Order: sequence, then C-alpha cells, then structure tokens
Amino acid sequence: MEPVIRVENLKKYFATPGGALHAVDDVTFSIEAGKTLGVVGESGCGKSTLGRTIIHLHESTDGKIFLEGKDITKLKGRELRAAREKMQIIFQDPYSSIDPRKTISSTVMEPLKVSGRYNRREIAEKTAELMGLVGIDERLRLAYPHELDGGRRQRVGIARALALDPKFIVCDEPVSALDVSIQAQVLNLLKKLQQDKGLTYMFVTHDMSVVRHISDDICVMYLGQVVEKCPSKELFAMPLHPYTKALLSAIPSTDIDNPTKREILKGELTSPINPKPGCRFAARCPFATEACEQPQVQEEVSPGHFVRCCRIREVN
Amino acid sequence: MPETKTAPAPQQHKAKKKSEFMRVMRQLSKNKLAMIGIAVLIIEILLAALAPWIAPYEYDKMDIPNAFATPSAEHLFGTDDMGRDIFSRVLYGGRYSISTGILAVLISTVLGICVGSVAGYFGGQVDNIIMRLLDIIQAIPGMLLMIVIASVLGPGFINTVIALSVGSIPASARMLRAQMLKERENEYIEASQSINCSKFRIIFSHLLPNCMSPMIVSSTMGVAQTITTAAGLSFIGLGVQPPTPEWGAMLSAARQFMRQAPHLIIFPGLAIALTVLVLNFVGDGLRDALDPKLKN
Amino acid sequence: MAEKNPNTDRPFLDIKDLVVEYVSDGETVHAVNGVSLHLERGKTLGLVGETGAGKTTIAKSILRILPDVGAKICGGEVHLDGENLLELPEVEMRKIRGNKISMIFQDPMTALNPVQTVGDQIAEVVRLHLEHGDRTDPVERAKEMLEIVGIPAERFSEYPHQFSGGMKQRVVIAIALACNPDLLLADEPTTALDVTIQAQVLDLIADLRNKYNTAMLLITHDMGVVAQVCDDVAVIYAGNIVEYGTKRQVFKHPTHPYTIGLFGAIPDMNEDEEWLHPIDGLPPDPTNLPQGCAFSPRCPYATDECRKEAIKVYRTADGHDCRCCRIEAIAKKEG
Amino acid sequence: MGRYIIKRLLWMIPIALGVAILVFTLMTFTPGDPAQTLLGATATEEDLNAKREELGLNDPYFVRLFDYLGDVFIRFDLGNSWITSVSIIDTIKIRMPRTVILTVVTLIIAFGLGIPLGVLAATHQNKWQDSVSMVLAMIGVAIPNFWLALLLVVAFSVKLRWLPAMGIEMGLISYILPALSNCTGALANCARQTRSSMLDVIRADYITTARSKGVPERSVIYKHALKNALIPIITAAGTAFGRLLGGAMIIETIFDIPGMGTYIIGSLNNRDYPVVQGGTIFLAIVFSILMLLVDLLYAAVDPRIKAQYASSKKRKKVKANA
Repeated sequence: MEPVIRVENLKKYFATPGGALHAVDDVTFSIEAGKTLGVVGESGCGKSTLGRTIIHLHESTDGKIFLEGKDITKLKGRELRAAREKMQIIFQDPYSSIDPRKTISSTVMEPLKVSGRYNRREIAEKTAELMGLVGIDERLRLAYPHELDGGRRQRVGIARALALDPKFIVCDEPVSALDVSIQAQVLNLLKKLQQDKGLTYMFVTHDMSVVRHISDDICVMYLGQVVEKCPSKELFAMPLHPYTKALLSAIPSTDIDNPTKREILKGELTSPINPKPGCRFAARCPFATEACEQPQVQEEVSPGHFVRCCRIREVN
Repeated sequence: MPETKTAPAPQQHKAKKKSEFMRVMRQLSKNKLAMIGIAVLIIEILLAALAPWIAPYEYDKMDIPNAFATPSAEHLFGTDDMGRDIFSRVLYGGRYSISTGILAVLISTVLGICVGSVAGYFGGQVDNIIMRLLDIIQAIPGMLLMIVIASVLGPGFINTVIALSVGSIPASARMLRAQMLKERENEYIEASQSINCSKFRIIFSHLLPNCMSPMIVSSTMGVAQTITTAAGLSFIGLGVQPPTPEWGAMLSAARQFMRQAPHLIIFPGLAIALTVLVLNFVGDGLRDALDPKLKN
Repeated sequence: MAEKNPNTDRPFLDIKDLVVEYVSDGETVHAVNGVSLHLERGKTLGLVGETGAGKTTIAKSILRILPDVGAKICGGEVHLDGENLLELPEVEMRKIRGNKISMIFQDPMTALNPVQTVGDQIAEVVRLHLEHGDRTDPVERAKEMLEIVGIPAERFSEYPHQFSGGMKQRVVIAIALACNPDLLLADEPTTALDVTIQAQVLDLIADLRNKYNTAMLLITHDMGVVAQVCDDVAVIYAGNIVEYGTKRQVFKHPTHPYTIGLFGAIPDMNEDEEWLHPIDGLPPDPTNLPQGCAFSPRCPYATDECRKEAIKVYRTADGHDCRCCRIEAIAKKEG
Repeated sequence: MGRYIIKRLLWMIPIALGVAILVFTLMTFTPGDPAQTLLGATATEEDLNAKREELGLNDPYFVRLFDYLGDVFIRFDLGNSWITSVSIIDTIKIRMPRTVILTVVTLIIAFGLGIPLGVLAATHQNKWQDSVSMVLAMIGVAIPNFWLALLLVVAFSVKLRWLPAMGIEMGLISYILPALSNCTGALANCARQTRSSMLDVIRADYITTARSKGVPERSVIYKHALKNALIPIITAAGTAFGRLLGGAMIIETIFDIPGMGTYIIGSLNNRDYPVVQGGTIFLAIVFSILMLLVDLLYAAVDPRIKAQYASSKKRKKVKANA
C-alpha cells in the first residue's frame, strides 16, 4: 500500500547573515497509514522545521514530498489548499498557537468556514462534534483562550487540526509545555483519536519517554540529518549510532535500583550554518576517525533499521 | 475552583461575545484617574457641543468699553481686548480644538492602518518602497512638516486637519507595521496558514484585531498631542484664524496684551492643558486595561 | 531520615510551617501553606511538584528574595545552622545571599545580565563577600571558577549572548559556587536544557557538591532527575508537602494518591503500555483552595472525610510522611 | 561596525533627495505668486514678469526641479534668499548653533530630571512617590509649551524681572526660559518611559540573580537595572530630539531667538521658498545624523546590538539548490 507521507532527500536551508543554515538536510522516510513516526533530537536539530516543511509552512529547498503517492512538493494555489486539508499540525505552545481574540468555537470552526464547503448549520454541528471529540465542555464555546489552562488550549488546537478530517498530522512537541499529569491526558487523547480515525502522525519531541510511548518508528535527528531510523522498540533495545547511544544514556531513569551507566557527551551542538561535509556528529563523537570527515551515507543495517555512520561496525 | 472532576467552567463563559469589551471596561472602571478623565471629557464635549445654548454671550459680541475686564460673576473668565466674553469664547473654542484633534487622528489612524496593512499584505518590495517613503517623510521633524503643509494649504479648519493628519500618518503606519511584525511571530499565524486561511483573512481577521490595542492607546494619546499641535499652529498664525475662537488663536491674539491682562492667556491655555491632561488619563487607563500581561 | 547535627539540636537547614501568600488584584494567592523541611550538610533534598505548586516560592523565601510587591511570608521559621533567617536584618541577610546560600535558576537565557560580561558577574559575587583581610583577587577567582565549570578563562570578558544555553547555565553555576556556599538552591537547573547537556550539567553540579560538601535543595518536576541526584524527596501539591521520605521510600512505596498518580502519568521507559494513567482534572486555583485535602477533587480515593478539614501528616515507623487520611484504604487497593 | 556607519551615511543621500523633491514640490504648488509678494501690491505686470523670469518661475516644473537638485546635490549650494539675497548656507551657519544650543539645553534639563524621576517612581511602585511623579509627568505632557512660555515670561521677565524675555543678548542665560518652556513634554515622556522600562527590567530574572548574589539594593537598581532599562530610554531621547526641534520652531518665535525656526517660519510667511527648502533639507540631514547617533548609542549600551551591527556586513543571499 502507498504510504500516507513519503519524503525523499528533503532539504530546507535558511539564509542567515553567516551563510546557509542547513535546518533539514537530505531527509528520507515514509509513514504508513495509521502509524506514528517519532522524530527526536535536541533543540536546533531541525525536527520542527522538518514537520513544517512537509506541510508547506516552509518552502522546501530541494527534495520531494509525496502525499498518498502524489508529488506535492511544488503545488501552488488551489491544489496546495486541497493538499493542506489532508495535512494538519498541532503546535507546541498552547499560548501562542491560538488567536487570543477569538472565542474557542470560532477558532475551532475557522477551518470549516475557510473551506467553503459547509453551510452555517453544518458548521455549528461539526464544531460541537469536534469539541466533544477532544473533550472540551460545550459551555466553553464562547470562552476566550486566556480563560483556559494549557491542557484545554492544547485540546482546542487539536480540534482545529481535526476539523477538515486530515489524513496526516504533524504533532510538534504537543505536550512539552504541559505538566506531567495533563501531558498524560493529552497523549491518551491523541492516541485514541488515532485509533478511531486512522490518523497518521509525525510526532516531533525531545522527550524520549514520550516518543517511546507513542511511536511505531523513530527517527533520530542531529543537525538537520537523520542519523538513525528504526522501529521504536529496536531503537531502545539496540541503538546503533553513537549519538543515539549517548542520547539514550543521558536520560535520567526513574528506576533507582538500576541507575543507567551514563556516557556523557563532550561539547555542544556545532553550528548548522555551512556545516562541513562529513559526519555532523564527529566533533563530539568518541569514536570519530578521519573516515568520518567524508560525507556519510545512510545504510540499512538490518531490515527497517537505517543508520548514517561509517564506523557502525567498529562501534558496536 | 473545581467542584467536580470533569472540566469545571467558570461562570463568565456563559457571557456573550461582548465579554472582551466588557472586560476592558471593567478594568478601566477600576482606574480612578481614567474615570475622572472620561467624566471631564464628556462634560467638555457636552459644553462645546451645546455652546450656542449654554454660552452667556455670543462669542463675537464686542463690548469695547468693557475691554480687559477681570474675571467676575458677569464675565467668568473676564473679557478680552474687544470686550468679548472669554468664557463664551473658550466654550466655542472647544468645538474647534476637540474636533480638530479627533478628526485629524481618525484620518491619520485610518490611513496609517491602510498603509501599514498594504505594506504587510504585499510584503517584499512593496513593503520596502512604502517604508522608504515613510523614512523620507519622517526625516523632517514632525512639527516642521506640519508647519510647511499648513502654510502651503493656507489657513482654515479643514486645511489644519489635513496638515495635522498627513503629518501623523507615517508614525501610525509604522507603529501598526511594527506591531504586525511582532504579532506575526506567534504560532497562531502559522496555524491559520495551515488551515488554508488566505493572506487577506490572516491580516484582517487575525493580525489587525490583535494589533488594535496599542493603536487605540496611541490614538487616544494622539488626540491629546494633536490638540496641542493644532493650537500651536494657530498660535503662529497658520491654523484657524482669529476672530474664530480657537484656543491657540486666542492665545496668539492675547499675546500682545499679556503684560497688562494676563487673564487673557491663562484661560485658553488652561482649557488646552485640561483637555490634554484628561485625554492622557484615559489613554493611560486604556493602556493598562488592554495590557495582555494583566489578563487572567 | 538523616542524623542530626551534633552541634545544635536542629538540622542544618530546618524549615518550619512556612506560609507565603501573594496578593494580586485583591485576591490572595495561597502559594505555600505550612511547609516543613529539613536538610543536612552534604545531602540533597528533591522538591517535586507541578507548575504553580509553590516550589520556587519556597526557595525564594529561604533567600528572602520574593518580589517586594504583593508577596508576603506570613509565618514559619527558616533556620540555617541554628539561625532563623526570617528574623535577620536585611544587612545580615545580604551577607548570606550568594555566600552561605546561593541559587541556580531555571532559565539560563534570562538569568544573566545581558549588558555585563560573564566574568564581571562572577567576580561581583566574590567581591561582595570578601572578608576583611581576605586577599583573594575577585578577577582571578572568577577565572578559576570559569575553568572549574569547564569554560576557558579567556572567555572572561565575553557577554552572555555569546554563550549557548548550556554554557550560560555553567556560568550561573559558577556564580552560585564562587563563594563555596553551604546550601545550594537549584531551581529546575536543567529544565531548559537539552538532555545531553542536562547530563553534563547534572554531573558538574554533583562533582562540585561532593568536593565542597554542599547541601542542595533541588527543585524539579522530573522524576528521573530526582532518582539520579537526590537522597530525600518531598512531593508538593498546592503549596503543601503531601509526601516526604527517602528516595527509596517514595519511589518504591509511593503512598499519597498524588504521588501514585504522578508515577502513573509518566510513560514508562522499560514497559510497554497502551494507555497512560493521567490524573483527572486540573490543579486547584491557588486563590481558592478546596476545603480539606487540596487534592481531594482529583483523588479517586477521596471520601467526605477528606473534604472536611485540613489533613494531618501520617508518619510510618521508618519516618515516611504522608498527608493523607486514607492511607490504609489506598494501600489495600494498590496492593 | 564601520561598514554599518558608512551604509547608514550613504542611505542619507536618497533620504535627502526625497526630502528635497518633496519640499520643492510642495513649495511649487503653493497657491500665491511669490513675485507679487516680493514686489508688493503696487508692482506692475511688467515688473512681476521680470521678477518671475529672474527667479526662474516661468520654467516648467521639472526643469526647475532638476536645476534645484543639481544646485543642492552637485554644487552643494542651497542658493540665496529671494528677499535678502544672502547665501542660505551662510545664514544657516550663523543660525543653526542657536537652535542647537536651545535643543541641547532642553534635552539636558529633560533627561537630567526625567530619568531620576522615573527611577524614583519605579522603585516606589504604587507608593506616593510614584503617584506624585506620574501626576507631575501627566501635567508636564499636558501643558502646551507655547503657553508655558507666555506664563514664564509674565512671571520671570515681566513681574520678577529676573530673566530676559527676548533675544539672545545675554548668552546662555537667554536660553533658560525658552529651554524651560520647551522641556516639559520631553521631561514627562522621559520620566514615564524610564518608569515603565525600569518596571519591566526589575522583574527580569537577572535582577533576581543579582539579589540572590547579595548585591545591595542600590546597586541592583543603579548598576544592574538602569543600564538595561536605558535602551528604550535612548529611543525616547531620539524621538524627543525630533519633537524638541519642532517645538523649538514655535518657542523661537515667542522668545525672538534668531535660530532656524524663526528663519523658516519667517520665510514661509514671505514666500521665500529657497530658504524654506534649504532649511528643511538641512534639518532633515541633521535629524538623520542624530538618529544614527542614537542607534550607535544603543550599540554602546547593549553588546547584543553591537554584535548585530558588526555581523550585518556579512549578509548575503543563499541560493536554493546550494
């Protein structure tokens, strides 16, 4: 079956005073219907930009994006609008992602209005239905965002994203701004919606425990590139790329009997502006050699497990 | 707050859509200075509007023998060099000063919003060209620009209003644009793009309403500023001309007598100062009431 | 839990019934409602809770740096080394801040003065607390501190905007540790940082603490960080400590329904589960706390008894505190 | 940094050109016949025509515009006054310093008093010091400067006879009353700006950091907070300078100070267009230079802005498909 989203060699560069910022560099993956791809990485690794580029909030620099098999990379105008209805996004910050001067219901119904396909009665019905779906009390219809807590605002954002019955949703750190107890409510909601509506998610986050919980497959990004991609379980059981290993070992475990043996990485992210051609992680990598200064290729180590590292055999 | 485990909803959510406006008014009503300001302003506007019925004398009724009379029960503010009643003239003067201020600011704000939105809508080169043109206009100190325009157009009420509003368009356009740039950083703008809102809809349905608070505040302050400037123009003989009882013009005419009869300059000046003062009270109150940081 | 300081009969840091309120817009925010804590030299106490639970307010009350407008310490005692800090005159308190007690803040992006060089900011705290006759050169000490936290001393005269987030937090740590404090208040020191940088910073703090035998109050919402760093744990909800014990007691036998809920809400790294177990509802409005137990509206075990009056602290034989009157029923259900 | 300054200076050329075209056009289309004004009502049609020819008024608009722009931007000559035939640049050389003295004295009074007043209000937020300062500031904004000028003249020159009411014969002392009457608005705005930006800064995290270090309250305010609060205050100073220059126009006419204001306003009344054009272009350039100085002052206060200026030279476009 055709995957819902397929991305080939996608690149997104931004012009900055210092040169080209390689936010997303040569990313390739696909997501099957009803599945969730987790995208993890530290701030500045390009994970949010990747999501936004796929749904055309940023124009891609190079590469191709396919939605249900159709190339949508260069779409404009009406065709782009039609494609966008199938791809939505849920944002990180529940405070800035809804218009503070609109009531909750008008935020939720705006996509319906803009689409021009529904009459007034249908819009009202669908809006009520959506609000019920994400668990916002009917009484909050005319409330303003500032009267709501972060968790409820995030539900409003979810309802807005669902309004046009999308196939694919980019969840851009949807729970990072929420407290643990609320975070669990929203994660359960997202999972329930996926099951009920057969949604396909790209779940962007920096929280490894969240991504493990929600994803089928996981991409680990470092400075714009995917360094490792494989099924979720495999990643946690058998990480292969040195960065993935370091990342996983850095997570403080709540298990006090088995404290993780931590490998602490030296240094910090190098600049994504005009990066050198070799492995971007080499500067911090304990296993780096001269071979790492050559451009790295993505290799399928075992079925479905991709790694971008030339020393993978020596490392493991 | 939560009386039950399921989503508790505070009472005011049942309120109608007006609640934003009501909230601002509630905030404003807590501010004593602002309330005083609004009260005085309403009284002033009423006095000015009803001047023909309230004023004890015609504003141009001369009474030469009674010239330079000091304030008394008969002439509250005294009389001027022609024996005209200064109280009546100040009342009539309010009509010109207040309406000049409001009209000029209304025009410049509306045009400023248009220019700013056009720049924001088209972006890129159009935005660039508009901003560079505004740079040129703003390179001339504001007062000088208004003096030159007023002198080109010649004296008169309408011409003064035009001179004042043209002079303030760049500032208000620039302010709107800066506000829009700031507001555009918010994720809800990206959200609107993702649900296919047109550029037009994003600007007029999302950006503009969110940029209005500072515009309202600055317009209120702008009316105050403009009233002073208008009086200044009349004062140097470029605005409304004597014998029309405009406050600045009255001051200008009274200047040569200020050594003998200081009351001629005191009352028109006080009228300007009071109006500007209360407008600032209201503006400050609005700023606080509209401040998103105070929400919640 | 920990042995008492032999010199005095009090623990090194001893907070008793601290109550802090804010007044804003005519409403009183009950931020901290009778918190008692104690901490010995060289130990670490983790203070865990969600946004708005009052964690930061407690730390700021210890240092007495709550905002002047509206905030008020309404009661309680804060004893450090036998001295009640809340009764000290401001001049004396100033000598303690940055010297005996120092603080690390959550957001390194905003915690440094943008128009002062990082070196000056470190040297300033050294200079302020020079004892009479002390010949330490503040600039030299600042350079030394930079090296200690892993920043080359050459960067002394650079400004904060030239540093990355992790580096800034290192500078903040250098400021906090420049005078070898006895007590370190760390307010979510790694929340704003990436996980690999968080590991670096936690390690750095742990190293330096061991070296100087500093006591630390670690404020966090991250159970993993607590598990890594702390000796004792206090769980705080709506300005009240609901559970207090050693790390082992709290992690292995969470007793308060809120603590149990908190653990249930975190996705488990080692087990697969289809659904998480969120806590229902929302944290209470601190201007209008529910009667009795503040957690009762969200608590699956709550009965009428819970909603009547303030709940007492129940202590098990091994000194594990829990502010809940339904402990037994819960223990039975949870097995 | 140097590149930035040069770029800004170069940018002033199109600005000045734009101002020149704007003012020239305004003057050209002003109703009324300058020849008539210059020669008086009794002049014959022949005299008028000769005068128009002499002033070049009979040429088409574009010819005159380009002649004028050539004079100004290539020969650096603002021309001569139609009435006195004196070189405009020479007159500006004499008159500009007086306007500058007036504006600078005003600015010093306004900011010298306004900043401390604002700090006082901010550090005593919601106490009586705050209310008093802010009510004073409101009154300061509200008082029209030309009215205050009249009142001050009545009080200090007419009644008390302490200070001169007119002219500049007494040196700096002559500028006291004009500066006092011109300063209220700027002073009040400065105090309000200082207060609000201090209040913002005082709530910032790094102020808490400073307190937690044991920094005494006085240096928290004056060392840590004020320097950060200065940035918006500098903006206010830039705007204030423009307003003060404008305000000086009217104040000069009241106190009879032979500066740029009286020069331009007098020439407007006499239809002496070259003076109005030259004076306005000159003031616009001065104003632009001042704005540049304000921007440089930012860089001096805030290292972040300095870094921004320094890096802007590296700006270049990045091609897609790189």
